[in-house]
Amino acid sequence: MNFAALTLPCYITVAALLSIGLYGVISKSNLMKIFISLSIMETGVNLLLITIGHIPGGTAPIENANFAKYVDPLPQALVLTAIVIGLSVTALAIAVLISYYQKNGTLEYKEGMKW
Amino acid sequence: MDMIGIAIKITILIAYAIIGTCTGLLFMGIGRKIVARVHNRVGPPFYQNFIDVAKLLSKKTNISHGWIFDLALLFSISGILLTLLFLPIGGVQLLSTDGDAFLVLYLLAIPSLGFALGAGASGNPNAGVGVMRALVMMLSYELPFVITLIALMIYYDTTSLATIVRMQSINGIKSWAITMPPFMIAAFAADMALQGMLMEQPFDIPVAPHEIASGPMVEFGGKYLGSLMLYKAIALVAETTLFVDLFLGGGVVAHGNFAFVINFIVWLALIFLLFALSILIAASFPRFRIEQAFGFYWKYEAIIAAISLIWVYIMVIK
Amino acid sequence: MVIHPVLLIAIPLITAFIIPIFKKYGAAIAGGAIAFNMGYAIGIFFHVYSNGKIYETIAGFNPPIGIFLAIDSLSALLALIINLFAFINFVAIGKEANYKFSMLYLLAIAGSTGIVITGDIFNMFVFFEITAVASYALIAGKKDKKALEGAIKYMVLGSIASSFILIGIALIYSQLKTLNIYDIAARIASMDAKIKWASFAMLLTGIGVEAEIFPLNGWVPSAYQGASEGVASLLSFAPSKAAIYAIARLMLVIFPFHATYEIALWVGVITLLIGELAAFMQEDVKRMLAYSSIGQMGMILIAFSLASQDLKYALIASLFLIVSHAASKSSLFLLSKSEKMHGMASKYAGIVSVLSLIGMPPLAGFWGKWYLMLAAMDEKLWLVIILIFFAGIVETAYFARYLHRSIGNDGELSLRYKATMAAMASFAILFGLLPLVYKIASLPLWGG
Amino acid sequence: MLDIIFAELVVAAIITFFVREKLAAIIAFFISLLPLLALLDWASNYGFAIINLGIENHMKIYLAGVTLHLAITPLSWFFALMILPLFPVIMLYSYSFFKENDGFFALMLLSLFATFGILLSRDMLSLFLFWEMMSWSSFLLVYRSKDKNAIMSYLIFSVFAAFAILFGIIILWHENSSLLLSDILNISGKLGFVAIASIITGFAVKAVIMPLHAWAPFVYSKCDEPFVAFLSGGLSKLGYYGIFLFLFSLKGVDILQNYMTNVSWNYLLAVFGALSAFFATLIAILQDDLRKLLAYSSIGQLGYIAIGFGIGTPLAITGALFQAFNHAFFKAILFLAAGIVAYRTGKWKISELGGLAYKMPFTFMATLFAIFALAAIPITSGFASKWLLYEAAIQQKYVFIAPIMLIAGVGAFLYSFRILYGVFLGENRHDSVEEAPKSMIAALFILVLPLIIFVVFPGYMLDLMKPALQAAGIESIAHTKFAIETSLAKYNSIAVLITLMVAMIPAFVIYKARKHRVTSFEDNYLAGEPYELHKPAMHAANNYYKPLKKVLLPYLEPGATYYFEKIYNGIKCVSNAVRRIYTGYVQDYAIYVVLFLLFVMGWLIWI
Repeated sequence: MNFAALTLPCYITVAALLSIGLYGVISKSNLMKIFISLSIMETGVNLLLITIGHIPGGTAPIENANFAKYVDPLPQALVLTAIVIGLSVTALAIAVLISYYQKNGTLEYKEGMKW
Repeated sequence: MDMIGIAIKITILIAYAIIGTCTGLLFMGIGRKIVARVHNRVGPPFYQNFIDVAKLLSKKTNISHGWIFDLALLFSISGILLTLLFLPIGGVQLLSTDGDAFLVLYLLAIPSLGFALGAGASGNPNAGVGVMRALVMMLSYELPFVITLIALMIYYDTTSLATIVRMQSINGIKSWAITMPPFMIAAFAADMALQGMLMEQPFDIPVAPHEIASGPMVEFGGKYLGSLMLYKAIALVAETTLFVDLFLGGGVVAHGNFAFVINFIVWLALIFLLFALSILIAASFPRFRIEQAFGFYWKYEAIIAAISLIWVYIMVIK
Repeated sequence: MVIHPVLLIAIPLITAFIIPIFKKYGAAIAGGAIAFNMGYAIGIFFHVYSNGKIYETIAGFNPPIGIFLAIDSLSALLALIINLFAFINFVAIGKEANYKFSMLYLLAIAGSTGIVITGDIFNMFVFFEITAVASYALIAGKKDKKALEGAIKYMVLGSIASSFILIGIALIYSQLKTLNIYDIAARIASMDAKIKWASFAMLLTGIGVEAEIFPLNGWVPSAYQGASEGVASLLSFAPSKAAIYAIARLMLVIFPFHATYEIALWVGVITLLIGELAAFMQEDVKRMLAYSSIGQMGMILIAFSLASQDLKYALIASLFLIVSHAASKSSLFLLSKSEKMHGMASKYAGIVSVLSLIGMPPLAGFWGKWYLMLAAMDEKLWLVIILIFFAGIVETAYFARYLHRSIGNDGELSLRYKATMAAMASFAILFGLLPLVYKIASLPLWGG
Repeated sequence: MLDIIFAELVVAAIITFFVREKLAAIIAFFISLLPLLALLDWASNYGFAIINLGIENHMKIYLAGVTLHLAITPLSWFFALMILPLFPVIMLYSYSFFKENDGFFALMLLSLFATFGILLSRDMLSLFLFWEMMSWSSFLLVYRSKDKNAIMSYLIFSVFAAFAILFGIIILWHENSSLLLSDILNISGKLGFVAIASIITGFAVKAVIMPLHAWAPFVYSKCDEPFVAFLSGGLSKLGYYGIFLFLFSLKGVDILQNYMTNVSWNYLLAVFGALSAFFATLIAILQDDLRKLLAYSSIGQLGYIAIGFGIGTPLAITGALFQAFNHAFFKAILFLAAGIVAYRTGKWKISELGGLAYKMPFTFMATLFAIFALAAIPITSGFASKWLLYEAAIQQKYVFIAPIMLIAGVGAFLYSFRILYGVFLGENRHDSVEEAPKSMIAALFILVLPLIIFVVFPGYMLDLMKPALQAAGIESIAHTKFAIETSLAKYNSIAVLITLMVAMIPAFVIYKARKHRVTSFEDNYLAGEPYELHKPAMHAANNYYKPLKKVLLPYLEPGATYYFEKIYNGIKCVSNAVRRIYTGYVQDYAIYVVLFLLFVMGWLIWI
């Protein structure tokens, strides 16, 4: 792999975001915090995609005669899709959480259906 | 076999049926006398049972409980005669070549089953209890008995009583099964089983006159009771003969033209001895309870019989 | 007949977005769309059955750059099952389906069908997300505590899963610069080993959450228990089947290695055992069926993993198992609406479904087990065979208990509901008797 | 012809589902005669010749990608002869037994279909397929009972059996690369042993050999009697058909013997058979529920067949097949008669019944005859079969099995009399009970016929099974029309019967010589006390074998059911432990996901 100057900090950030997200999901009992953690994870994944598509010195993939070298456009398209999906999931999650709050009076996740 | 042969055979069979009946009744009378002497009484004359049977059969019967009740009479006499004729008696084979010891064991069940049906049909609870006891007794004494039977069968490698008798009579008394140590043990177990078969004390639990008013026969009177007595007489002969055939060479000591007379007498003597032995035991022991009898047969007797069986098995395998 | 597989996805998607406009007639429109889709899926199925594979590129770009759909016999069958049961299930749901529900339902169907017929790994992800979002909403749609809890569990795990799938895709893309499954498969050997395995692990974990593999299936019991009957039934035949099919593609096409086969095999065995054992003591019917589903998915996974070694029998086994499970489990979930088996039709549905699941001939489930055994025997996997038998007996035990418990005639199910249930169960008989599935499996596979 | 019969069975099954009960019974009756026509057709074409149709003459069914081969063989012909006649009889009986048509006839026809299929199968897959069809069609009949124990135990044991058979079959398939039953098994060593042992175990479940019998008492005692008659009379024979097929027709015996030459594995089957004969008999004696009693008696009697197959000599196998034939008929009579008793009185407990013999004389007579056969009284064919088995045991010097068989035979008298006395004799407790409907009586007496025919001509039975035995390479034993001869002894049935009849003459003379007066049963001797005082105690059938119970019960108490329950509870514990994995906390599930990811990665990258 071609580790350029910019990509390494990006990868580190990706790892950090993912870890923070996972840690949040695992350790928090407040559902809102869990979903925030999930959003953080998604951000990390999106960053990963962009980093993969990055070519050192490349510009945005917009047709421009001045620049011959531009980054891989596909990951960026993917990221756009992923962001939309992430957004819809978050929106739905919040809607469900509102319902949950109305039924349970709290967002703390208590012992539920098990076994 | 030509017609004359069949006719002769039928005659012989009828003769032995009559002889068996008379012998049985006679023995029963003698038995009553012996018991009386043991008890220090005078007792009835030895022909008393002939009189009893004749009286019972010749009188009008007041109680019957329908056609199932009648089966008792029909099955008991015919069944026990059938059994008797499938045994070799004093070296005379009769029908014993057409069947074997297993057949005899099951034929013995026909009259018992007939009686049990009649007793059940009477609706008398005592009869029901009596039959139950009889059946449990049967289950008890059959175990040691069949074990000894199997010991004999695998030793002689046959199940036919005729063959067993023939093989025991090759050298006269010396070749009787009882002369061999394992079969001495077996004979002891079988004799105990015989005691149960004859329903003599200490195994007269099924009839137990003082407890359940003679058990199965409580409702029988007149010709029914008469047939019961006849059955008992013939059964006595049949069962002792079975023992003699198995262990005592069928009473065969002589071979030759008129040997059957000697053999007949020896057979008669042997079954009388067996009967007398059982009567003496009966006269001197009190009655077991049913559980005790069951335990006696299935524990001690069965172990004794099993020892003989294992012994024989080892002998045969070698 | 003009064959455009894209219509299978496009029609429900477009209809789903049209429906909110015609609120009142939303359900009817949705019903029409699903019916059309079913008909179209049947058409495509028989087309593939007689003419072989179909490839369709979208918007004129050719692979590897363009997005394309690839339908082989397997995907045709899966698409058929999903759309067929979706229609029957929709008829069963009937008046309970308002326009919102219909919309979500259509999205779930479109997503599941998309997963099955797409030839592009990122598209697969997108369809996964469409299915998942629709499913979350459908589960939560019942709006009681249990439903919300189930939806939340599914959502949390589903979101993690989607992240993992995306990471897996990113890893593959970073190496091969392509998203086309064909292309990836052709050049998989040139990948860096560690990245290859990492991406496989990510994809397996991600898709495994949807495919109800142990231990990724924490959401399954709660979601099934919380969801309404129609939704539980939908979950049992659409997203889970599509997901297990995606795993099959992953193993059969992209990563056909011994290591992946082994890991999938043992994960399948453990899933089977855990699912069946957990169902054994379960008192709640839906939860029991959910655990049982887990077990069945484990068995299907075993079949698919064996298929990577031995196409001859294992593939047939997996198809039969999928058909049997889809037909039986969905009709049992529908049946769970009433506590007792009310009426002749529900008795028929319940009994046939149970018999098919425990593997009684000539129902589809039997052929699944039979061919699975043959395949396992070919590989001499004694332990697997015995464990499958053990799991089968455990399964029988709780289903026998279930059958006994649901004896009775009380309950009120509408005639239409019962008829649809019976129709669903009948497919277990139909597919068991017809040589269709067997012949399908012997057609040349996609990429093979 | 076969395909027409198969099709008609299925169609009739569907039709009978929807028509009224009487019409359904009539249709079912006539349709169930059809398979018998196939047998007749075969007999008229081939007589008793040993014909094994080649593969080209098989009837073939194409199903889900496989081909099923079906054809009649001498073996299946013989087994069909004992099982298939039960069906029309049961239909006839059920004509009046059922108040409403709730699927009984349809399911019975399906069972017939499956039975016919099992018997005709010429490859292992179709054997297994029809076997399983039989399992579920009979399960649905069990399901009608709505009894938890019956439903669960039957289904679980059926599936266990199915898996055991399947396991064996796939091993044979893999090693032999053929499923055809006409091929000789080309397998040996450990694998062959496992395969054959597994298949035998599977069939032993339906053949009700202890300790795999645990389902039988529940099922036999809770289901409809006509069905139970088939279950005990017919279905159990199919288990033995399977055992015979794999053990003798396919020479599984040799495979077992070749595995460890110094151990007689066959003997093990005989021992299990003997144990089931012995213990089931003892347990049957102590039962109070009529159906449970018959269930255990069935297990005991079937044990004899296992003994015969276990001993494995021509003599023993002949005896076992004969016993199977007899058992099919007499046990069907007993269950059907029990059904009549319940149909008329609604009671099952023997201690609550009594005195029915005079109310239902024909039922009683049929029962009596069946009991004679069961107890092997030499006036029915029941004796010949047991006699052959005893002879076989003695011939082989099986000193452990022989006494057990014999004592179990004696035990049979005890429970037989319990039925006779408790149900039909003793105190009359049912004043308003009538004789059973004519169709039921007719059914019973049709079943009595073979028991009579084959006591007069035991040789005919041996002739009938001769092709089946010779096809499996077993020589048939010496016999004439009336007599069977072995190396140990001879049994001449006609001598017994004629002598019995002749001996009846003096008995009859004594009986007819003097008149008797028939009195009511109440008019009897009760140690001088009036009947009223004793009324509650009149019936002694309550807790009949009390002394025996006291002695035996401690030894019989744990039982196989106890151990199966232990296993069941063990799985319950495991299940409870496994369920704890699903803690209900989504955070835990997230941890599982991460752990799984790490596990897979670790596995793939480092291993």
